Amino acid sequence: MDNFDNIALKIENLRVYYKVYKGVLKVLDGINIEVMKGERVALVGETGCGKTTTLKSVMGILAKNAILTSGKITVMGEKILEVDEERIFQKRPKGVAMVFQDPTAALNPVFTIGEQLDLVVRYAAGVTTNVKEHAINALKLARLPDASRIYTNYPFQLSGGMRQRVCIAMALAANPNIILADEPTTNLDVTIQDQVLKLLKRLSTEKELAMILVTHSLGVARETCDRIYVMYAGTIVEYASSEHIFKNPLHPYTQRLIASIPRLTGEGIAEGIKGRIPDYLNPPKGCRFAPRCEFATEKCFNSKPPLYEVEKGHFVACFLYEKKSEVTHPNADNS
Amino acid sequence: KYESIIRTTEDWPTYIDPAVGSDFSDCIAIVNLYDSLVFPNHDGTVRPHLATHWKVSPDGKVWTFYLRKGVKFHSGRELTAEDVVFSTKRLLTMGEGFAYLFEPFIEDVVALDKYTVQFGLKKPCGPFLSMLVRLYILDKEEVLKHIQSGPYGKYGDYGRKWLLEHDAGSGPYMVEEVKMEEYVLMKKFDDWWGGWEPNAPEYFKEMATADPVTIRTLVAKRELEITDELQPMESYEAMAKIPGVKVIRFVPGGMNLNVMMNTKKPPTDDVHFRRALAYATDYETVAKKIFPGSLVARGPVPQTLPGHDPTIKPWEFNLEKAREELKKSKYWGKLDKYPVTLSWCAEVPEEEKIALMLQANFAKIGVKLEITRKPFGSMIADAQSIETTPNLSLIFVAAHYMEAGGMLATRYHSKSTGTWEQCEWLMDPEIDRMIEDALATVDREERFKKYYAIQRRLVELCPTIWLIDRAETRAYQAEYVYWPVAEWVKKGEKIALPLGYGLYAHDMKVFPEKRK
Amino acid sequence: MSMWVYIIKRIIYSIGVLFGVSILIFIISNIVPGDPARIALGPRAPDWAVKRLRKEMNLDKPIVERYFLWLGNLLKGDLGESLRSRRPITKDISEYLPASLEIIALSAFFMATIGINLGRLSARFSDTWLDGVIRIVSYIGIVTPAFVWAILFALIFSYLIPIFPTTGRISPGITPPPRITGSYIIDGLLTGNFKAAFDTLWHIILPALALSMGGAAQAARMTRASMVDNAEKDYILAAKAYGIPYKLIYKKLLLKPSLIAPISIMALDIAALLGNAFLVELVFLYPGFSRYGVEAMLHKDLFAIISVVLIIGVAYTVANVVIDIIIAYLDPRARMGAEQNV
Amino acid sequence: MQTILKVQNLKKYFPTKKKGVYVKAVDEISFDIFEQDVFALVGESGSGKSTTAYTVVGMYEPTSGKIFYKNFDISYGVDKRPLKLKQEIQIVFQDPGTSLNPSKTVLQIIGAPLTIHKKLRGKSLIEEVLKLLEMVELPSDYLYKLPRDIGGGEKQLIAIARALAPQPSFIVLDEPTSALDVSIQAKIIKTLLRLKEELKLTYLFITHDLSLVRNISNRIAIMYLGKIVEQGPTDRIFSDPAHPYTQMLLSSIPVLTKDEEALKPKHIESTGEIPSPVNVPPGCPFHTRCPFAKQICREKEPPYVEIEPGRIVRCHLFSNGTDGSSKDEEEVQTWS
Amino acid sequence: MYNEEASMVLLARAAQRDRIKRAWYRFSRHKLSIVGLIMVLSIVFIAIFAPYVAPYPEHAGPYVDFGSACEPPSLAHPFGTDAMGRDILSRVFFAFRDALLMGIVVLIIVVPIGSTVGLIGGYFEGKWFSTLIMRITDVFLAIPPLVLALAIAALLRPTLLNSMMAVSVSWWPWYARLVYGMTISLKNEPFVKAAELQGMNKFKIMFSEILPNHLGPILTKMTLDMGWVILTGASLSFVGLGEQPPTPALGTMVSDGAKYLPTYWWISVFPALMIVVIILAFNLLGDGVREMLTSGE
Ligand SMILES: Nc1ncnc2c1ncn2[C@@H]1O[C@H](COP(=O)(O)OP(=O)(O)OP(=O)(O)O)[C@@H](O)[C@H]1O
Ligand SMILES: Nc1ncnc2c1ncn2[C@@H]1O[C@H](COP(=O)(O)OP(=O)(O)OP(=O)(O)O)[C@@H](O)[C@H]1O
Ligand SMILES: [Mg+2]
Ligand SMILES: [Mg+2]
Repeated sequence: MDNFDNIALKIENLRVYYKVYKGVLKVLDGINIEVMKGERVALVGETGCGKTTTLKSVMGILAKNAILTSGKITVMGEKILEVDEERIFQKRPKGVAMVFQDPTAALNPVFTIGEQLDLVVRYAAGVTTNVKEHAINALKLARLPDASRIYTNYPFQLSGGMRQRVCIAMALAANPNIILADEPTTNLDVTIQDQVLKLLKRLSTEKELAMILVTHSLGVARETCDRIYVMYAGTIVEYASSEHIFKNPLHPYTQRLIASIPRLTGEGIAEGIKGRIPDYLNPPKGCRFAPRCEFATEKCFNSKPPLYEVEKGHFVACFLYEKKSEVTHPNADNS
Repeated sequence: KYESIIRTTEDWPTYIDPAVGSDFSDCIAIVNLYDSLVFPNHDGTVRPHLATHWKVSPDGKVWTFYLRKGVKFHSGRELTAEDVVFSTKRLLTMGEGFAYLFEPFIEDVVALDKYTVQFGLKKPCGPFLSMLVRLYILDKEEVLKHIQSGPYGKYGDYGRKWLLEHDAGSGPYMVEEVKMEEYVLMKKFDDWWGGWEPNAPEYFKEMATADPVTIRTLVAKRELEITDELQPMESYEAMAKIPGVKVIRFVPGGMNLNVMMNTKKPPTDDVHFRRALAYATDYETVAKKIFPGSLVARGPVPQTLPGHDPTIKPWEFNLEKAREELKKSKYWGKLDKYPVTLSWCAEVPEEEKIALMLQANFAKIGVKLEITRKPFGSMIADAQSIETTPNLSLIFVAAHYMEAGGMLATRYHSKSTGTWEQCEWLMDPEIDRMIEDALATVDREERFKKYYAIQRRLVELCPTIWLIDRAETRAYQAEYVYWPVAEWVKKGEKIALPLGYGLYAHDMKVFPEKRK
Repeated sequence: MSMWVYIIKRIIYSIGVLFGVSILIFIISNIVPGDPARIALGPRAPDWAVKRLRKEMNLDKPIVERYFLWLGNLLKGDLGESLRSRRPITKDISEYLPASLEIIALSAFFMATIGINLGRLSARFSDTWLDGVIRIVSYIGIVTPAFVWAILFALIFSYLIPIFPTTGRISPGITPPPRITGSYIIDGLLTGNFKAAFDTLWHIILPALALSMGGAAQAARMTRASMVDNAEKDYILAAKAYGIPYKLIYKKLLLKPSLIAPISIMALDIAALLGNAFLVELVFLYPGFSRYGVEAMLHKDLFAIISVVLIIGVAYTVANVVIDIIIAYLDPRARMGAEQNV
Repeated sequence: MQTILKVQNLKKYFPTKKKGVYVKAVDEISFDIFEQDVFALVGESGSGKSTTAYTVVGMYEPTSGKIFYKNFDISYGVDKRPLKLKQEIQIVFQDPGTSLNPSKTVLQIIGAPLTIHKKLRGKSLIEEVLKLLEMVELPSDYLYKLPRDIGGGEKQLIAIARALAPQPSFIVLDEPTSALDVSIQAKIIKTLLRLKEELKLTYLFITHDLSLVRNISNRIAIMYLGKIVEQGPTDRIFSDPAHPYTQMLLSSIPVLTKDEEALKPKHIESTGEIPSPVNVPPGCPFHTRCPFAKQICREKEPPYVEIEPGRIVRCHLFSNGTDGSSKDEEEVQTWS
Repeated sequence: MYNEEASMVLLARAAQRDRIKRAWYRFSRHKLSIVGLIMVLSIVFIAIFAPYVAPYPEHAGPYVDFGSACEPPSLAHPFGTDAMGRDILSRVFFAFRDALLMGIVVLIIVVPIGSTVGLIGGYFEGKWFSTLIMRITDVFLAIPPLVLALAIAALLRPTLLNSMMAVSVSWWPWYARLVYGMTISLKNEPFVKAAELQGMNKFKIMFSEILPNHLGPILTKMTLDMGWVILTGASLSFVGLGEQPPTPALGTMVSDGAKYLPTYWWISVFPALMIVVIILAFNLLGDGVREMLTSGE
């Protein structure tokens, strides 16, 4: 694919399990994601498919019961995670900031915005002089009106949209190259969501920030990002540029998902997808979507489909496209 | 500064006002702070004190006392007949404390001159001298200075509030500090009229008692010279092992332990039933094991008290006889319908052993005993009516003055029903008459004969199981404290001292240099 | 500002509750059998003296009238006279209460320092052996009644290894400082009598420790629980992701929001000590308020009982207000919430 | 077409801690719902949609104004409504997690209205519940499950089954799918539309998802800060949004295709924050965010203007600068 | 039809079994909960069969033997003997009876009363009678349970029944407040609103819709409280307000034995340890119950 130097973030074969009392939830099943410098990538999928887990793995803040079984993550050419047989190498990525899904939960309720921002400026950006100025600048960058007042406010004194922008400001204050935004607009109203998304888009363009935008809304993904990864039950089932995905969705899951979304054009609503997402305790051996897939063959139940490049830059993990394309090994472009 | 000190413990509260206090702990303080006209000897007789001599009219109704001259109050004023009159009237008007001793007798009191005071009695009173030990003389002017508003007319509160924490006495010690619930600290009164011997304690401190562990620790640390008498036996045994500490036991003649039987409440309203219980009581165990050193009681009056009938025959522990008596009672055959209730006093933990022992023994003759542990306050409340008075009450009673008559009157005269001192509700007109008659007899010998008759009659009626004449057990620092009581015990002398006089600090000595 | 309005409202409301408490306890203590006047005067006092005292105590009046008479006196600062000590109850209380407050203040200190630090340690090293040890220790702390601790401490630290005094408030040889506040420690420090202050402190260490064990253990567990809970919150994850040092996170960012629950509970625990400390005070023969209260109850000391219960009610009220203030300090939502919502 | 529900000048204010200050959750709104309609109430969070719904079903008593159900005055709380009415009007709540009693089995949950309204017990109750489960396409072994063992979408289906149980004719659906994934939403919407046809139901459908509304409703009312700013037939509103707020909403919808993109009004961008309903700005409540705001918008409340038949807008842009306050009421009268 | 019905019953049973199994799983996840359960069961067992398991059952009744007083722990008397020569172990076993009885009776009185008050107060919040009963509750809450119990017990006669009454009087408000708080937070939940809108009667809503959801916290509080009620009972008997001798009570045994410290330490230390054991047992059980009811899958 593209030049190695241009890769901001690369996630390879990431497997994350959670240990719970019933057993082990095999959540992430070999995720591969690549983000170029300055590129905006969307990670789309329904609730519980593992989007947040993916981002947390990058940040090194997985829950205590998480088990990393394989994977390698590189940020700006620097290896920050590698799992091999004996040990897990992990370190905090530099220049990566994360914006959490719920802005209310992501802000410490008992400290002022200023106190929290200052810490970020000090420790994440490493700035020790004019800390407050930096912090206020970040707030201004995030288009918060009256930044110096907000600096002294507590989170609960702000509206949801403002809080989300504060979170963005905090991410900016860390001087990142990469922003991981985890459903940053789910809790916001439509018109406010629009504002926040436009802000993110503008910032990433202006500051050449690479960005992973996690969302469950394909619409949001399309309007904000260059490329889209579609995730289903801990696997990437398809990825391509935004245009391609909607013009030519390949994976049966992607197709059904897109069909489920009500359109402004008003052509009615499709049936949805029958069945349920798989149980992570005993996920299907083969393709995780197979039990719900109308095209599933025996093969689908037995082996995992690799990613097929059907068009240039359009990959899909489905045996339906076995013939139509050459197999791309997940790690092929690593060398 | 505090080196020369005697510290002792006793149950709180301690009222140091002689017109209010009358308990053991009150008396300990009062006898040291105040003087009385006559003073008790340890054989039960009295000797001149503030009064150098006295006269009694032939009908026994007029008593004239001649006061010692030059006696000084702690304020420096001289004690005169006026003060005696004032103190007597104050006591009688307030009606608390020892007033009950004098109220039935004293008609009026007048100062004939500065040093002569005369009591006019309503009726002759044989043991008047013994009683007078309990008439303590206050400094009239000092009291009047500290009067606050109160119910006693021009005397306001009669100085009562002030006297809770101060004294107005002439006794060998004076109040230094009163700390509620904690202690009364007294300092030697150097100008005391009786003079001082060397090594008399500079300070005397009466402290509130504590749990046994604490007491033991205090003794071990030499922070307590004489313990109270309320500790469990095991505790005394442990203290006896501390070097330099001695445990002494003596029967002070003033106190006996009774199982008072409510004679108006079934089933103890039946004399045979009562006798059965008296036979089912193991006196020896109480005297030997539970209150070691005590004497098995011989009738209603403690044996060491003047006026006790030495010929009287006590009950014995005999279950056979108990069953026989039980058969004679009207409750025979329906015993299970009449459980017997017993209250014992929570403040005296040893009583529980007696209660449990009675329970075990009564069970052997088929009587079911239900025992209740009660704070003394509740027992007092219960004693106020026949209904609330339990069948049996386990109570110590102390003589208020050193003669059988006092004990008999407070224990068995109808007038004392409704108080904890008579949970028997005997209300026997004959006994009442006999007691009144004896008390009015001025001649000592004649009076004592009448006492004997009453005691014999009481044994017949069996209103009470007289358990023991109680030995007082105290541990003290024999190494550096001289304590007359301990000396008498050593010599095997009989001790009949009114409450409190055993701890008369004036006669003690302390050698701080020997304390280690 | 609005926070103070809120607190004042709380206080006014609490006064209402205290009225209720006084009525409740007045009724309870007045309908019981036994004549307090008779108990007070002793058995041998003549009837006329008892009657006079009944009259003095207004016992001859109907209960409603008695209540209002009592209330009137209360408003004048007169709690009545104790039947046992024969003194004005205000005077008794002014002696016992400071003594108790000294102990309680020290236990509060122990509770807070031991409890919160153990909890913090436990959370910081959660699921390690240290956490396990602290867990077990705090369990034992919680389930062991204070009087059992008291007996054990007395046995060990003043009997077997006599390093602490057994009983009382101050050593016999030491003159207590002149009364200013009633607290020997404070008065001692104020008047330069450091010896007395130190000796008093020495006396209250064991009882205060015994009293604080349960609360400290409870606080440790609650602190741990809320810290472990909050450690999974996004804002802590974010702080970790931003590379803020763990030490700072645990000491500041995580601790502050986690203290609200343990501190509220602790404040109530501490207020409860005023009433519940009697067994410990009994063991250490400490002239405390709680013991005074129990003695009053056992001796049916009418007005003393009412006063004691009322003061404990006041302590509760104060504790609640203090909780509000502390929480307002810790939690800006409570501090400024009212302004914001309107 | 028969009017099944008529709301007239409905007001619902909630008192705040401060005396005399109210949350004007619903402020003088009027609309009609016709039989077998899907009437959509759209607006952002806090605009008063749920309050309207709750007042209609009787959870709140109106502060003022009237509600008629089939010409029957029901402008009062649930306590004063006859049992029959409680059977006729049902509601499905937004959050499937909280609308089912966590300690009851599905049988008990769906069975409750049946025992109350139909006095069913025992076997007949079970049969009826099974029938309802079938209606929402859930298997019969759900009967004894507890809500916590059931996924979100299925919970909502159970809530729908409960609403259907007493055979109502009017159902209020308060954001029934906003907590769910799109694929599940599709299924539930399908079911709802099918049932509407089968059982001849009328829906008051509350949502903030305009794309969804586009596909299911025939009439829409758009709320902003307690007021209806625009209402009319669905097609018309989408093809030609009149009120600036409607335009802003439409332009904020993230869409999937170019075709949809084309439907979005381009000339308006979302700015500013939604004010709190306690401090409703004077004049037109939207003026703080409106790109077309004029002086009058800051001073005077705009009147209701019927710009087309059945299409009402509350905006000065359409009132031709006339004084709104008096006309305001007239408009409502004539319209209703 | 018959078959269908039968299969329904089976279904229901299976569902029930599944629920119990899962609850047990969650409960047993922590070994300490099981330890607690075993301890509680042993205590209950010992209490019930005290006359058979106690080595000297007669020592719990009217019995004295001053000859063998204060014997240190030995094989014959594992906990030693007291000042009356009675076997302490036997007396401890019998003391479990009153302790449990105290706990159970108090909770049986307190929980329904407290819950009902709390339910009414919470559900009708804002109505005058709700305000009234909750204010009354506040009044009781302003006094710590031990103090209130002590005041009442001191004023009544010292019997087990009276001390149970005294503890109950001071304990119900805590349940009232717990249930009140929970009811307030639940009463606006959509599922309650749904029941109201269906026209369910208020009584039924309170007791059958709302109350079952409180059972978890109530049950947890009950198991935890069991220990504290017993402790309060012990504290009352410590100051002599409670069951009367010779019936053994743990508190009395500790306070009486304290006099013999440190020489005859076993007289008070073993009963004190037993108090700790009981509270520990119920706390461990309570934690397990809480775990079972609150933790997710
Ligand atoms: N700490 C944990 N322990 C056990 N399971 C977990 C844990 N964290 C997440 N999971 C499970 O892992 C799966 C993926 O979770 P994740 O939060 O990554 O999903 P998501 O795609 O972000 O979903 P959403 O859209 O709801 O945020 C879910 O089934 C979730 O229940
Ligand atoms: N019971 C109540 N007491 C006080 N204020 C209330 C109450 N219910 C609603 N409100 C307020 O009224 C306003 C409208 O609320 P409502 O729930 O009707 O909005 P909504 O449009 O349904 O919002 P959402 O999309 O978030 O559900 C909000 O500001 C809300 O805070
Ligand atoms: Mg997520
Ligand atoms: Mg709503």
